[in-house]
Amino acid sequence: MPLDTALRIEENRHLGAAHFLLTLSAPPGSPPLPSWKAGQFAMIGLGLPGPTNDPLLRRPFSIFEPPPQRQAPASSLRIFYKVLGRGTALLARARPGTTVPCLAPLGNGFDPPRAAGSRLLLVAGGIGAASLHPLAVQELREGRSPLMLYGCRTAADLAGIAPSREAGIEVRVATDDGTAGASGRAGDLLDRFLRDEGPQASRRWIICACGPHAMMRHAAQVAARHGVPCHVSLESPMACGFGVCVGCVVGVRDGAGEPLRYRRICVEGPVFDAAVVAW
Amino acid sequence: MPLDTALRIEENRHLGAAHFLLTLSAPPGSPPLPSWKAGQFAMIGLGLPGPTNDPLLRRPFSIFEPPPQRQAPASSLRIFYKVLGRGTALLARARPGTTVPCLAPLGNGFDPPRAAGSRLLLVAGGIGAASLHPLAVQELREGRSPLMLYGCRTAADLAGIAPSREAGIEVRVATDDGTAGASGRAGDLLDRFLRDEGPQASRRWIICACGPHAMMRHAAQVAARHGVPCHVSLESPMACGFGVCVGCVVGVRDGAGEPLRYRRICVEGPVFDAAVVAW
Amino acid sequence: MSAAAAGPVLAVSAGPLALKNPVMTASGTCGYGVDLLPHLELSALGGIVCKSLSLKPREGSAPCRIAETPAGMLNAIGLQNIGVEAFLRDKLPELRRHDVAVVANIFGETVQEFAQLARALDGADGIAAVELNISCPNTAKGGIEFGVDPEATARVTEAVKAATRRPVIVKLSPNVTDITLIARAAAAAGADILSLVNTFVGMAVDVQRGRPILASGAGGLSGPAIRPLAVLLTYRVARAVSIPLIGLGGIRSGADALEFIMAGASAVQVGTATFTEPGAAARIVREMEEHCRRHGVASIASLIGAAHQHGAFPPEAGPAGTAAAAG
Amino acid sequence: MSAAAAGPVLAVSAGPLALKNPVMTASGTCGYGVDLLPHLELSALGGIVCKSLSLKPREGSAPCRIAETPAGMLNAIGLQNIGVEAFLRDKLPELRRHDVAVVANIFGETVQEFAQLARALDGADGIAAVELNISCPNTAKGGIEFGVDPEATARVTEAVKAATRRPVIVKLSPNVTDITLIARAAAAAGADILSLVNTFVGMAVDVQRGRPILASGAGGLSGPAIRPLAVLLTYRVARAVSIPLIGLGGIRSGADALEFIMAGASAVQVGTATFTEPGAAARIVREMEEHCRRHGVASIASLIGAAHQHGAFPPEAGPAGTAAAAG
Ligand SMILES: Cc1cc2nc3c(=O)[nH]c(=O)nc-3n(C[C@H](O)[C@H](O)[C@H](O)COP(=O)(O)OP(=O)(O)OC[C@H]3O[C@@H](n4cnc5c(N)ncnc54)[C@H](O)[C@@H]3O)c2cc1C
Ligand SMILES: Cc1cc2nc3c(=O)[nH]c(=O)nc-3n(C[C@H](O)[C@H](O)[C@H](O)COP(=O)(O)OP(=O)(O)OC[C@H]3O[C@@H](n4cnc5c(N)ncnc54)[C@H](O)[C@@H]3O)c2cc1C
Ligand SMILES: Cc1cc2nc3c(=O)[nH]c(=O)nc-3n(C[C@H](O)[C@H](O)[C@H](O)COP(=O)(O)O)c2cc1C
Ligand SMILES: Cc1cc2nc3c(=O)[nH]c(=O)nc-3n(C[C@H](O)[C@H](O)[C@H](O)COP(=O)(O)O)c2cc1C
Ligand code: FES
Ligand code: FES
Repeated sequence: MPLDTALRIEENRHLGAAHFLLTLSAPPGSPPLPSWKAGQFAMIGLGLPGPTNDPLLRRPFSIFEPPPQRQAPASSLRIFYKVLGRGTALLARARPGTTVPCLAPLGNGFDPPRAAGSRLLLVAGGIGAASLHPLAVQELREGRSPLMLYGCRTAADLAGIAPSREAGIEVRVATDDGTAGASGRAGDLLDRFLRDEGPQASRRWIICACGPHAMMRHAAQVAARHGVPCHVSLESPMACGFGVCVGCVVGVRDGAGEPLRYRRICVEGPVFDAAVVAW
Repeated sequence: MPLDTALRIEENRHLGAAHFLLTLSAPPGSPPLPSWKAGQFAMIGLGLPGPTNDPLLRRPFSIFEPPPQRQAPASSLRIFYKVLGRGTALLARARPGTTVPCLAPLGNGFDPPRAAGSRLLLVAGGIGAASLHPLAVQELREGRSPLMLYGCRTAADLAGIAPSREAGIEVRVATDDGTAGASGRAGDLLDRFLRDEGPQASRRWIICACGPHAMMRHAAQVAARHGVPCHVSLESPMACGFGVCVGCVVGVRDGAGEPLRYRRICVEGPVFDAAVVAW
Repeated sequence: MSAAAAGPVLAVSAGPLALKNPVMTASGTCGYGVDLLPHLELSALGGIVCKSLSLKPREGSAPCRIAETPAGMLNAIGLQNIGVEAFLRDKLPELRRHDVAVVANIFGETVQEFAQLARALDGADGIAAVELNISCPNTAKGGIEFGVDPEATARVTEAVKAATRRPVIVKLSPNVTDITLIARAAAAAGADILSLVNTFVGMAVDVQRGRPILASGAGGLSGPAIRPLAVLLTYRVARAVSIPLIGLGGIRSGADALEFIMAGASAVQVGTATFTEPGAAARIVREMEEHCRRHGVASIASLIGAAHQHGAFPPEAGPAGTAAAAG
Repeated sequence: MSAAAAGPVLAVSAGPLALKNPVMTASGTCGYGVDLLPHLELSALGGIVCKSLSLKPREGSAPCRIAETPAGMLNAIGLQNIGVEAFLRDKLPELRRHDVAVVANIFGETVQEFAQLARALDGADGIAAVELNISCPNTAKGGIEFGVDPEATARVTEAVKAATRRPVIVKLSPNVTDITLIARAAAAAGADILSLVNTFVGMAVDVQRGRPILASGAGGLSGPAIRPLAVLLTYRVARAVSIPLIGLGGIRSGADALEFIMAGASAVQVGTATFTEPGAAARIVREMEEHCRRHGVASIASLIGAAHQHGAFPPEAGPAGTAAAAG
């Protein structure tokens, strides 16, 4: 059950290329944070303290912190974010010691059905790595070896993968401009990888993807072509993040010819089986 | 001519009882501030940096800093403010090193016609002292001895007069609750003072008053009764502060029976001859 | 015993609708009420108004459905809802377990659909009132909104009144030249209560892509931005009709709620504020109570219409007189 | 030579009114133009629109005249102005020294007064166009605002057209059910240009004192809060008439201005933003130029109406269709 609470900023560290790692903690005396799953997210208030109009709405951010082990009560969590517009620019100026409202955990989180021995292939576009990171750490903790394919614009954006590499996650990189790793998009990297894996790919790998919409659509197409299961964590502007505005929907179809249904990304998602999404 | 420029916060010092002394300076490389007169004011932007909606409008504050001597170019000025609502509460959180937009100097300022040998009697209600302070300092500089009568709610509000006392200005105090100085309102203090001065008061003193509207009306009535000239610095919500919205008017009458005219407090004021104000 | 010691009385009655306090959540902003359960005690509220219900489930509009604007937001949800049957079957039983007035909001494309919906709800226990969302197209009149047409407003109101024993709230659209005409038509047709306002129509353009942000092009503006508009409409309607009003539009604090109460509303609804703070409505109740305490107000009902006690402001004259004052 | 090298062309023409760039300051927010001189070069702007002028000087409404609201402000200035004679004698000569299109905004209480004002201005050099503020009471129709009545709007427009050789801009009120009816009436009566919008009527209540903040009770809402409402009205009117439009309402950045251009306006006006930043209009010109440069737009005129190129959004259907999308 999500909790709406004011969290204290412990650190708001600039990692380069507009990427920031934010550490939030429950102030002393306040209840511990409810436990969360990898892939769940938080709605965080930005800008001025107190009810503010600028911006009016909170913003959704994946919980970058891996879920607490053995359901131990957590008193802090991290958010990994990239400055995009006014809200994230304001967040980047927020100073340690101040508080931000935070409603979390929200959404379904990752829960890919696991065939015995299968490995997770995490396809990340830019800051999409933030939602895949805790999943990868969990895999490592459980003794498995996830592989992350990371696509971004240019070498400077490798800031977006630094914390994951530090955590021991294997990452292969593609950049649009070829300044680091392979040249091309994350979806191309995925395609080449699955081709190299050959026909057994569909039993060996489960794909979880998060990034810009076009990247996820591309990844979903590639995965379908190779017959590999694929789960995507979708994004949408969100007004509430907890299901009451019905503003964040995505069209899904339970099968070819089935009627289009709109599902809330904040409740029924953000993680969907790529096969049901009406791209 | 007023200049609209971003000034750097050098210090934002809490003096107690919601009073703050703010020091602003022109960042290195920017043009010096235009010179100002005692009683002129500044429109200062609060809240978030950049165009913000919360609050939308700038707020007017008297320039607390006495005018630079011999028209020397000034590169810094002080504002003395009291936290009243959301805007001033935000200003109180602003940190040194950040900048605020500042349009100044604005308004007419004090320019009381001086009979030879006359002294200034400054009647201040609460934070109204902020606009009278530079006038008093100027008098001291010119070798005269102004007297300030300061009315406030309670002893803690003496924070509002501390900088003026430090500057060597003689201040007599009245508090509503009698916890410091005389018991009663600033207007009562003025009345007693002028009574004690007797019939020669009208040649010896010129009153300049600033404070809540009711206090200034009271001071104006008392002054009129004693035949002492009185100038008041009026307040009003202001949208622009430089004359274009016509939102800040006060009714004036050039004499009994003359038609009511609306004058902009930000341009034709904030200082008016109390005798023309349609209280 | 002094008012301060006993605590101010927050209970109000809006005609036949008795509320333990004046704060309800607005339609379309609290799901079916149960969606708020993780975030607040429903019993802390005067009432909740469920998402607009249609006879059949509706999938609503294509995304993008929302856009943030200065101190507000646009929405084009397209009235996605589970339909009246699923509401009665899956949501109402849970709602009945909470001590809160449940208002069912309904909309149809014809007068008959409105009446059918009212009848479908009439059999069920635990519904305190029915609210009519008349900001929807009337197919019989070429798609013109019911809510901009006094005649259509009256027909819908009458038909629903005849179909239900519950108090009927007619929710007014603000997108009209003279809202008092619609208000009077609804009152004359038997409405027990008027709620106002629904959203103002607006648009935001994505200038990078050169097209409207919302897939539907236009949407409804809500949030603090519209509050001054909604307060004036409440003030005007309060002078035009004698039935009770429920005010809404941009309320996010106790003080905001009191603006509507003083303008003449007997109760308020909280919409967009719940998005930015799930417990907003409960906080607003506490802030209103605190205001009464601080000002020695024994009963909040004594503040209803307080802003009218200061003589006739130009708003009396309707749009003409007031606009003359601006500029 | 590429567009980027030459710099984007900012000049636009709104029918007979040629502007060196699309940005003007709005009536009532820049005094008589000369009041801006300490703050910006008038020649940096496309045009300025002076405070509404009446035949005789007017003192306006009692204070309090303004109130801040979320992302907006209410005003009830009551059209205080120096009168047309003083304008011609004391202000226009100075304005003529600047390379900027000067638009005189006028209002009267009768059709005749509007015509007299237009004639008084017609003799003077240096006036690029006349803008009619029709958000004011028509004494011949019991004080109903001209701007909510298509018939009265047409009469005023015709009368002014007959009285002046200057281009005539009719400034529309947004406080109507269907603004396209008024827009069509003005266009049919000979308006050269429409500007939209004037302020929305609203009210703020001082809950400490239990009365409206403004002495007049109600006032006009302006500022960023109203932008989405004004953009949609511009979008709709652009589909309803073929004469050029000037869009305004809450513009405070180049991107905001482009929303109106893309919704179908040929030029824009900047109002409340000047209060919060005296040089706002000049900054907005620079930001629009920068947008064009970054997006390789050779001429800003090519962006006019761009948001209409994406098929028929529900707004086509008028208030009915759009409101249906909300909620
Ligand atoms: C479930 C979920 C999890 C997320 N997790 C993270 C995270 O861990 N780290 C992180 O940095 N970001 C994350 N995001 C994205 C983040 O919410 C947006 O970057 C943020 O809302 C932008 O706010 P802003 O005010 O800075 O930008 P705005 O001013 O709101 O927008 C700036 C520009 O970006 C566009 N935009 C806004 N939101 C999005 C979006 N979601 N996708 C693409 N374009 C958008 C706008 O249309 C606009 O053009 C997540 C989003 C969702 C839905
Ligand atoms: C020419 C001039 C000079 C001023 N100089 C100073 C100064 O040197 N130091 C200083 O602290 N203040 C000064 N003020 C007052 C200052 O502008 C207000 O205190 C400030 O605008 C309050 O802003 P806020 O956002 O904190 O309060 P708001 O939220 O705007 O208002 C809070 C409450 O105070 C009321 N209020 C707002 N403005 C005023 C006002 N001017 N008078 C009385 N009540 C008001 C509001 O109605 C509201 O109830 C001056 C005002 C003027 C016009
Ligand atoms: C204080 C004030 C005074 C105004 N006076 C006039 C006026 O005299 N004539 C007029 O046509 N419009 C007047 N307006 C309306 C503006 O010109 C403009 O239409 C409106 O404010 C919306 O634009 P904005 O949001 O950019 O301010 C006034 C607006 C304000 C805020
Ligand atoms: C996302 C959203 C969905 C809405 N859905 C409905 C609805 O289904 N039926 C209805 O009558 N009003 C609906 N409304 C309007 C609200 O009930 C309310 O009238 C409006 O938002 C103004 O109040 P607010 O500013 O407090 O949000 C909706 C509003 C929003 C923001
Ligand atoms: S963001 Fe409100 S329902 Fe998903
Ligand atoms: S504040 Fe705008 S004219 Fe004085």
